[in-house]
Amino acid sequence: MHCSALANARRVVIDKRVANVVQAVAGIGDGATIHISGFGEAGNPTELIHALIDQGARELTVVSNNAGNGHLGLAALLEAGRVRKVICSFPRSSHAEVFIGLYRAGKIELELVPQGTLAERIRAGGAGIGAFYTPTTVGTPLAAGKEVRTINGRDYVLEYPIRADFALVKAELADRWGNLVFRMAARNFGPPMCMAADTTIVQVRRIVERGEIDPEHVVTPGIFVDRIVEVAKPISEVAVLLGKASAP
Amino acid sequence: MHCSALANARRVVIDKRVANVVQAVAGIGDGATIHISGFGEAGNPTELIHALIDQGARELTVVSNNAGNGHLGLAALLEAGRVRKVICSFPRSSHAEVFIGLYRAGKIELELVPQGTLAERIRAGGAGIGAFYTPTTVGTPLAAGKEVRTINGRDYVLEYPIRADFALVKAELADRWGNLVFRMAARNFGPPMCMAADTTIVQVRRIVERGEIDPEHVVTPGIFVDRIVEVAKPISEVAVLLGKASAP
Amino acid sequence: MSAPLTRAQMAWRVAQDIPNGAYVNLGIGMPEIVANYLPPDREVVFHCENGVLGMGPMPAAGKEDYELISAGKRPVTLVAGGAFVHSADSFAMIRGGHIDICVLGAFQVSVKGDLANWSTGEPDAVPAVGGAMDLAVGARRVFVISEHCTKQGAPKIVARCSYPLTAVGVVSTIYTDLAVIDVTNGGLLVRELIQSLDLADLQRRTGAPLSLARDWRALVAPELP
Amino acid sequence: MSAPLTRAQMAWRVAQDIPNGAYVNLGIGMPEIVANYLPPDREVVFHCENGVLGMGPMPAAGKEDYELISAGKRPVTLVAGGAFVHSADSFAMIRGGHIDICVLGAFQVSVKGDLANWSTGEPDAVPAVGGAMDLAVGARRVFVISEHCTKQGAPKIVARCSYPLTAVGVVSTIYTDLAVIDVTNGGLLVRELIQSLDLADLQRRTGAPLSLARDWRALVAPELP
Repeated sequence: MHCSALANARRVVIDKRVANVVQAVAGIGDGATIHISGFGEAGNPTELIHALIDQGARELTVVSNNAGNGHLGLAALLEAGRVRKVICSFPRSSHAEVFIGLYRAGKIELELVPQGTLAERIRAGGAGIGAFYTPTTVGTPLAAGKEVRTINGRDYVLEYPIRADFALVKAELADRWGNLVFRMAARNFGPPMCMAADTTIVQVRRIVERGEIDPEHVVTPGIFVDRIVEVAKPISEVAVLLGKASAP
Repeated sequence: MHCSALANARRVVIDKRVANVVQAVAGIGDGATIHISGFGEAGNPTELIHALIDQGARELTVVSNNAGNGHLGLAALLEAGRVRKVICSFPRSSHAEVFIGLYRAGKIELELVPQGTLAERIRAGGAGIGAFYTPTTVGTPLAAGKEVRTINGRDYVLEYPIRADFALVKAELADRWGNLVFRMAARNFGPPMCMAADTTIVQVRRIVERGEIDPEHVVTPGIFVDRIVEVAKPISEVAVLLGKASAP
Repeated sequence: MSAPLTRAQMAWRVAQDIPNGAYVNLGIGMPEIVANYLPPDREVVFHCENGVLGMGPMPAAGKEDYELISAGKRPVTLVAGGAFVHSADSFAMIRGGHIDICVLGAFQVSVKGDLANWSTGEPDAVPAVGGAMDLAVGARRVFVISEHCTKQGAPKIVARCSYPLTAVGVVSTIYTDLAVIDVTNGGLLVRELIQSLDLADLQRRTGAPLSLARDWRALVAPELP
Repeated sequence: MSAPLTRAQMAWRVAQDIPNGAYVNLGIGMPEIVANYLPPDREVVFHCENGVLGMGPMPAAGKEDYELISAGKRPVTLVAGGAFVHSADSFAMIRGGHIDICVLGAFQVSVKGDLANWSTGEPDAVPAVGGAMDLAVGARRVFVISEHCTKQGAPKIVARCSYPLTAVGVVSTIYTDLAVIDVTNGGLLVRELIQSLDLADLQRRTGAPLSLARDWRALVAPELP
């Protein structure tokens, strides 16, 4: 705030493309908090996660709706022992055996957050909201220890924002300014997560020319995006789970 | 909550079209709180407002970013003496003489809300948030009497949602389910206001067939919309102000 | 007919109470099949909390797209007039009271409408809640669809839930294989009952006091595959 | 050259400090003309709080569209790569710290970076704040552009603002017709000064203590129409 030296501005030139997933995940340090988009098998940035496994960062805190499927993507990151804590709403999916094993062995910490509260806490982190009151969890074990306030006769629980050092997100198209569109239900946590990280890294099926995405159709404007990388044919986790494709 | 009588469900058939602006504003009662979209001259539902003037409701509370321009739309509603209170961020526009006259004469109440807090309070009203903490207004006269809380070393002011009985909104296209797209900067307060009213009434330039709006491009889904009316050639307030068109 | 309803018949019965024009969220499991029994003249919009508004039927075999899935993570389709939104907006719909009806399964429902459906509280269970708590507090009406008793014969409708709560005082109506019961300020009101039981029979299978609605009817459902 | 800067020159000076790639919001009035003086090799994205990201230059005469306006309600254009968002999302950008630089006018700036720019507090004034308070607290850096003194010659840079505050401790740098001054934890630091004044001259026109940066430079600007 109190410095006019402008050389270290976050964005030097507005070309957010990087050449490959290795460059995309550069700089993620041990102990980082990372948003990972996706719901079930839709919207998971699997190639970015595998690049992160190769990159080697440890002691991560991962914020994601689920806790991985099979042995790919987030499940593989967990299996590699890189994650200290998971903040999620539903870690007990049908193919969540990696997380479940680690959890039962006491090798991973879990913060369970209702899905809507998770989405809103992430949005709050991106929107500069200091905290908010939600009716969700009132009277349940998940409100234990939290401030409850009665507003207009209804009880609400106080919840705080969740920001991350990095967001790993999958989208459909991007231009070099980082404008994004998503595809169907793969949109899910991508847009709020893009808003709520110091560095937002997005893999997209295709990078298009600036101006090709209609300004009325942009879902996540480039202001929320730092790095984009093209992964033309991302792996389908479900195809691997169903035995229709093999893991990378 | 405790009744299985289903006859009085809010939406009986999903055809939200009404024939004209008179039907669109039916049922707005004295004392109602009304969201009115628009910023400057972009996005004002001028034809709906004039129908409301003809309809006759009084003692209204109006929530809108500005407080009317010239003698049209919201300014005309104010001039007709129908509005008890305005909740807005910038009532002192270059053509706001009607509001300014009423305010100086002590004939209208003003709640001044910073524009971002106004948008967020409306969104909170639509999203079921009980209250939220914002850094805006800390240390200023607009925080007077409000709760301040320090969160992670930063001060925030507690703000409450703003819901309305009715929202009057202008959009570009709608289908019969009420899905909306907007046009350029006329989008502004429309989407959050659609979410935050018991009855949301939208005028659009054109009603299209269901399915014509790409599901990826819908800005406000029909779930937030109750009535739509086609106004093919809405008046341009600025054209009237500039003397290029005449008032209705 | 007098036997307890099958799961398909329970889903059918719930479907009859979904009015034209409703925005409806169907929970994972038995609630999902409610969509199959919607009367064909009804226009209802199904919401999935992962951001699908206007969920349509399952795709034809071979046409599955795993980027178009339900909250239960099954491939679905989108109807004309549907829309995709992100998770924060999807839960704004839920928490903001825009979903008219949510149909949820239950481990227990209390006489006050408390719902327990996310955890049996076993110490070694991996906790998982998903969107259940948001749906339970946010939907205008919460319909519970559930067998009347557990497999062991214990009542699921109880004076006070022993399992961890999902939400407090939210359930509107309980649809079981034996009865349709409204949760009212005056207690549990039986609106429909299968013909082979009387109220005393139902009361013996229920952990909280029941009363019979003055206009109660027989709970009947068509034969369904 | 040694005269005080013209308004165009002040805007030019601010423009030089906007780095490539910045997301920038220009307040209403003098800040708006900063865009005219951006070096042509810079790619900067201008944000308007009414939901325009990627504001371009004014349209050609006759091409105005009053649904594409700036926060100052003037017709503008959109550059390739721009986007439209609604007001809640637009202020999420602002409040969430996504705007790198906001340029605002000022009635007063205090030695601690407090800003007063929305109200003179006169009893009969119609209060209006718009987006100023959100921008002042939300932007990563707040640049103030303002004449050094009022028309009556009173200092606008003061020990403590007497006008109602817009925000507390937010101003990074003050660009006046006489100097460029950083607001630092150690006080007001003069980084540039027009050649016809020395620090003592500037101090006489300023209501709070100034110190001169070790690497201070002459404030010079090209002749501009």
